[in-house]
Amino acid sequence: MARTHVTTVVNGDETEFLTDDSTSLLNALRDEVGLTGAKEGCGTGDCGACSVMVDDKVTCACLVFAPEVDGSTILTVEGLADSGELHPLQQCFLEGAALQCGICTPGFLISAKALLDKNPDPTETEIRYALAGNLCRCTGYDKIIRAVQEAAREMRDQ
Amino acid sequence: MAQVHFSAGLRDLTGGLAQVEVEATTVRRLVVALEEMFPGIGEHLNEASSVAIDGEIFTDADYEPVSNSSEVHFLDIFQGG
Amino acid sequence: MAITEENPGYKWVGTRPIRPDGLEKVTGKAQFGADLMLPGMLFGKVVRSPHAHARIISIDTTAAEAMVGVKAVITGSDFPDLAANGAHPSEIDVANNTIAREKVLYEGHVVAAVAATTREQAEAAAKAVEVTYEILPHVLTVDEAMADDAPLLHEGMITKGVDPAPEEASNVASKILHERGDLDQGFGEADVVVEREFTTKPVHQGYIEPHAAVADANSDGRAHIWCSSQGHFQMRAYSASVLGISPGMLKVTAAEIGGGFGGKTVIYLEPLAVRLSQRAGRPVKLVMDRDEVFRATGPTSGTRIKVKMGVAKDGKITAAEVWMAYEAGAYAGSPVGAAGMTAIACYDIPNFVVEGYDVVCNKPRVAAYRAPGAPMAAFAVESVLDELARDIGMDPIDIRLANAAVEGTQASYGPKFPRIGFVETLEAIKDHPNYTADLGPNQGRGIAAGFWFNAGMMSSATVHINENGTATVVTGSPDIGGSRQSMALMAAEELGIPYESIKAVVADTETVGFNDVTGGSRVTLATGAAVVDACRLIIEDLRARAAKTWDVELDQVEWVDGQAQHVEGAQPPLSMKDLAAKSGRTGGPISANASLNSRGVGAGFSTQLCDVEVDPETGVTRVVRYLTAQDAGRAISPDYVEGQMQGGVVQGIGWALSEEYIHDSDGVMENPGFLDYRIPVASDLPMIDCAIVEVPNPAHPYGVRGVGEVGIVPPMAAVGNAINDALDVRMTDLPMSPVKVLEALNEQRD
Amino acid sequence: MKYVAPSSVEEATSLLSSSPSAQVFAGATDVVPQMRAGRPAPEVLVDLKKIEELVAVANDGDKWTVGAATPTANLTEDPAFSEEFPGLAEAAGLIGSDQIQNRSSLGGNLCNGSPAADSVPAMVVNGARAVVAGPNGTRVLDVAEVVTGPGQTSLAADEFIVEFEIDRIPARTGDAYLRMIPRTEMDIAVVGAGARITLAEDGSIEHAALALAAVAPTVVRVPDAEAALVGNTADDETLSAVADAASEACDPIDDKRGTVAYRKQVAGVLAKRAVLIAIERAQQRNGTN
Repeated sequence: MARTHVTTVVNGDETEFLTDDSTSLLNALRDEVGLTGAKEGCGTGDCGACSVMVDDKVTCACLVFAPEVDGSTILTVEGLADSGELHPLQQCFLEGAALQCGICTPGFLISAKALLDKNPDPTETEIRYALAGNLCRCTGYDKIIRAVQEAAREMRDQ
Repeated sequence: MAQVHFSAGLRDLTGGLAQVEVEATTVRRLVVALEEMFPGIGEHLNEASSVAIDGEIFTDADYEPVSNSSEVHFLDIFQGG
Repeated sequence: MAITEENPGYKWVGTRPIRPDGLEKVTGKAQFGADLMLPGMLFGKVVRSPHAHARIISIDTTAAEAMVGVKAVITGSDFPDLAANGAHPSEIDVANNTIAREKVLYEGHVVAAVAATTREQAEAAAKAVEVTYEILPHVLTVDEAMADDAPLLHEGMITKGVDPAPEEASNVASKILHERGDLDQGFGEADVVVEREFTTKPVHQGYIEPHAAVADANSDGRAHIWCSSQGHFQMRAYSASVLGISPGMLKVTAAEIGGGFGGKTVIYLEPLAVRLSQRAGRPVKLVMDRDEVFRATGPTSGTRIKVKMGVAKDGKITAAEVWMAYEAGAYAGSPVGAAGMTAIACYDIPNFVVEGYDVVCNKPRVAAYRAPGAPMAAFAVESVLDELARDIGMDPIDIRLANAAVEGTQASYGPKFPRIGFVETLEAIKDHPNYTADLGPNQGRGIAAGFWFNAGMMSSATVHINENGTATVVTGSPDIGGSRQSMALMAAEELGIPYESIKAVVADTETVGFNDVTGGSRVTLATGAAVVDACRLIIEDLRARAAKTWDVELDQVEWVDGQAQHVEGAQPPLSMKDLAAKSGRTGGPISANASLNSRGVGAGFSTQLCDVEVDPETGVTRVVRYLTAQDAGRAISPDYVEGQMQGGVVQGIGWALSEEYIHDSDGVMENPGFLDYRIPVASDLPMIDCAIVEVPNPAHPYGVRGVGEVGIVPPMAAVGNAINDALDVRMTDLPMSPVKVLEALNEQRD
Repeated sequence: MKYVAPSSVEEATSLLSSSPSAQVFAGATDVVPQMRAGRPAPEVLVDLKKIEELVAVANDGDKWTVGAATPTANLTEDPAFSEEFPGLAEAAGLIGSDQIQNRSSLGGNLCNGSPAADSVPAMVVNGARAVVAGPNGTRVLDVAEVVTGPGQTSLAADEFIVEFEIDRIPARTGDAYLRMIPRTEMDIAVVGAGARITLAEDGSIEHAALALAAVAPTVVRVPDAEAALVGNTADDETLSAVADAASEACDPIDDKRGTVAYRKQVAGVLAKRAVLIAIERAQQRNGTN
C-alpha cells in the first residue's frame, strides 16, 4: 500500500516523513524522524513514557496515528532545551535527582511542561494529578514532584 | 579447629550432625575434609552454598582463609535483585 | 542523617552533585535498548503459547516463511539440545524458558520467532506460524501444584532437601529447613501465641522499559548484542549457553536500562535475536510489547505462608514457627531459600522452625525482584509481631527493640552478625516527628521492619588518567539508579580531584573485565571497591612518578588533595595535571585495573512507618504519610540512596494495595497491562520521608552496605498494620484491595 | 488500513457508507489499545476531529451543544460549562490522564460501549441527547438509548454521533458524579454513580435522577431511588432508601476489577454520596443561569 506523506513541524523544524496509516506517531518519530527520546512503555496510553506535545497539547504519541499530525506542530523532549540551554524543568530534574533509570524522564518533562504552561503555580496535589498519567517505577515520585515544584518556582521568578 | 555449622537442610548429608570441628586453612581444604567425613557433601557445598566465615558471607570462597578460631556456616545460595 | 559516626571529612563522598549521565537522560539522547537503529536492521517478533500447559505437536513455519519481507523464522529446533550435551540442569531450564522444546509451561512461553523488514510484516508473520498443541491440565498456585493428584510440569522432578528422597515425582522442586532450640518449650514459655496464614499473589517488577535486544551476527559465528539488562556479562554467558557457543564469540554492549529491579538479570530475547540475525544475515531488533513483559517475564512468587509466634509478657519472642510455599513459575528456583533465611532474621529468637517449599506451576518463571523472597515472608512475620505487640500492650517499636538482632547475635540463618544497624533504624523512627503526628478519623499507623543480606560478588574497574589530569572510570556494571555517580564520587575522593573532572562510563564486555550483574545491592559496594582499588593503584603509580621526577625515594612522596607532595616540602607539589602532562616521560600512560571478588558484605535493615486512611464504606486505603529509615552503612550518593529507599517503598505500597497477577481458569493472564496491573501513580502517594541511617560497614573502605533492596521488605506489613490500627481488621491476603478490605469490615460488622 | 480525515459530516457519512469495514474514531484512546489487543483493524479509519462541528462547545441560550469528538479537556477547561454541569465536567475529566484528556471525547466514551464509561451516567442524569448523522440525514435520540450492551450500540454501521445536546440546567439544580477506583487515577470505574437533583423552593427534592456505571451491561437508571428522593429531603431514611435501591438496581459481574457483592454495596454508597453533592450544588444554584 502506498505510504502517506506527512508534513509537520517537529521541535521547530519543518519535518516530512512517509508512514503507513496504521503507524503510531510514536513509531514514526522514532523510526522515520529518528527522534528516540519518546519511549514506548506500554503502547496503550497507560504509562506516559511517549508523551509529546501536539499543537501545544500533551498527549501519548502511541495513541496518535501518524497521519493525524499532518500540519501539526510537535514538541518532543529533544526540543525542550533552547539552543543547548536546558529548560528549567530539565535543570531541576538534574539538580533534584528526579530520575533514576531515566526511561520515564522524557515523558515526565513534557507532561510537567504542559502543566506549567497552563498553571504556573500548581499545588503538590495538582502536580501529582497532572503527572498521574506518567508512570515511574524507580523514584516513588517524591523527587520528581519536588523538581517540578522547584522549576515552577524558578519559572515564576524569571 | 574451625567450628563448622550446618543448616537444617544440610543435616541430611551429615547424618543429623549440626556442628563439627575441622582442621583446615582454607575453605577449599575445609570442604575436602568435610567430603571425607560425609561423602557426597562436597559437591553440594561447592554448587549450592555460599559460606559465612565469622559472620562475613562469601560466594566462590575456595581460597578464603579459615583459622582455628573461625566459625564457618554453609548457607543456601540466594539471588539478589 | 548520620546516626553513629560523623562524616570523617570527606570532600566528595556524601555530596549531591549532578549525575554524570543526567544530561543525556533529560534531553532524550540516552540510548536505551529499543533506541538503536542499524542499517539494514530487521524487526523481529516472538510467537508465544496461548496455553498454560501443552505439548507441542508440530510447528509449521512454511506460511510465515513465504510472506513478503520475512527473512527468518526460528523454533526450538534451531537451538542445541543442552541436555544431550550434558549441561547443568539450571542451564537447560534457562534454554527451555527462552524457547520451548517439547512442552509449553505457561501462557506466553516462546515457541518461535520471526524477523522481517518491517514491524508490520514481522507481526503478520508471527501470526502465520502454525503451532499445534495438545492441551494438558495445568496448575496455577502452590495449593493446586502441591495437591496429591496434581498434573506434573516436569515428569522427573524429585523434591530435593528431603531425606529419604521421595520416590514419586511432584511439583515441589525442593524443601528448605532452618531450626534452632525447642519449639514446644518456646511456645510453652509464651504468654501469648498468635497463629495466622497469609497469601500473596505474583507481582511484577514493573520496569517501564520493555525488554529489548538488537543482535548483529557475522558469518564467522561472532555476534554483537546491544541490550538493556542488569548485567551484560551475564547476558553474554546465558546467550552463549543457549546458543551453544563460546562466550568469546559474543560481544555485548549495555544499552541504558529502563529499570530492572531484578527482572533484567535473566535472559529472554538475546539468543533469539542472535539466531534470527544469523539466519537472516542482517541485524535484528526484538522488543517486547507490554503484554509480553507481563505474560512472559519475571514476576516474583505468589506464596502461602503460615506463621505462629509466641511472646512473653516482657515482649521477648519465645518461639516462631514458619511454613512457606513459594511459586517458582515454570521452572524450579523460587526465592524461598532467601525467604527462609530472612523471615525472622531481624530478631534474636531462641526457638524456631522455618520450613519452605519451592513449587513449580504454570505461570512465567519467577525472576529476582528486589530482596527476592524476603518481602512476602516479612509481610507475614511482621503482621504477626504487630498483633503480638497489641495483645501484650507493648509499643510496636519497643517489642522490636526487645528482640532486635545486634552485633554478635546468632542470625537465624546461621552465622553471627557483625556490626549492623537495625536498632539504629528503629530508634530513627521513634525519634522522628511522624511517630507522634496526630491521626485523623479512619486513619491508622503501622510499623514494620525488614532485613536483606546485600551481596558482593565479582567486579572489575579500570581508571585512566587523561592527559589533562582528568580521569575516566570504566566499569561493567549497568547503571540503573545512579551508580555512575557513586563511582565518580569515590574516585574523586580517592584521587583528590574534582568530581567534575571524572567521567564514569559503563563499558562493553570486551572493554573492561568481568562484572557480575547490577543486583543484590552490590554495585556501590563491590564495583565501588574495584574503583577504589584501581584509584589506589593509580596513586601508587603517581607517587612513583613524582619520586622519579624529584629523584627521591618513594616514601618521600605522599598523595594529598590531588597532588604529589614531598613529605618535607622539599619540592613544589606536582598536581595530577602536571603528572598527566608529563606521563610520556615518566613511564607512559597512567592507567590501572582492579578486579575482585568482593569481601565485606554488610547486611541492610530498614524500619518503616506508614499512616493510612481507610474509607470504611468502600474499603479504599490511601497512604497519607510515610517514613522509611534504612541503614546505608555510608551514603556515598545521598540523593540516590534516598531514591532507592523511596522507590522500594512505593513498589511495596503497590504490592500491598493494588498489584497482582490475575489469571483466568485457563491460566491466561487477565491483566497484562498497566491499566489493570496497577502500579502506584503519583496521585496515590504522599512524599516518602527518608531517614538515612549510617552505621558504617567496617569491612568496606567507605562503610558502604548496599541500599537497593531492603526498602521493599517492610511496606506490605507496615500498610497492613496501619489498616489494622485504623479499623481493627487484620488483612492477610495481598493485595489489600478495596474489595478485600470491605469484606473484612463487613465480617467485623456482622 | 487507510486513514481518512473528512472535513464535513456529509463526507464522513459517505465514507462510512462506501466501506463496510470503516470505523470512525476521535481520540483513539480505546481504538488503539483494542487493536493492540488483537481486534482486527478496520479497512478505513475515519478521523472525525477535522470536522468543525464535531470539535466545538457552544451555548445557544437554551441548550449546550458539545461536539462528539471534542477533547474532554476542552470541556473541563470551559469555565461556563464546568460551572453549570460540574458533575458532567468532572465525569468527563476522569477519563484518563491529562494526555488522554486531550484526545478522549464524550462521543468516544459513549460509543465504545463500556459499561464503565464515566461520562455516560453524568450525561444520562442531565438528559443529554445524541444527534446522530447517517446517510439519510440526522436523528436525535437520548444518550440512554445509544448503548445496548457491552461494546454495542443502537447506531447503524454508517451512522455516527455528531454532537450532544444538553438543555441548560434549571434553577435549584445540581449534578454530581463519583466513581470508585482502586488507585486515584488511571483506572476504569469499578462502580460509578451520577446524580442530578432539582430542589423545590421549600428545599425538598422536586426532581431526581440517578444512574450507575459498571454495575450492569449498560449504564442503569435507578427509578426506585429517584422516587424515594422526590418530595423528601436528604434525611438518613431517604438516603438509606437510595442506597438500597441503587444496590438493588445493580446486575453486576465478578471480574478482575471487582465482585458482585462489592459493586452492589459500593453502588449504594456512591449513590448516596453523589446525591448529597448534587443537593449541595442545587442549594448553591438558587437563581437561574
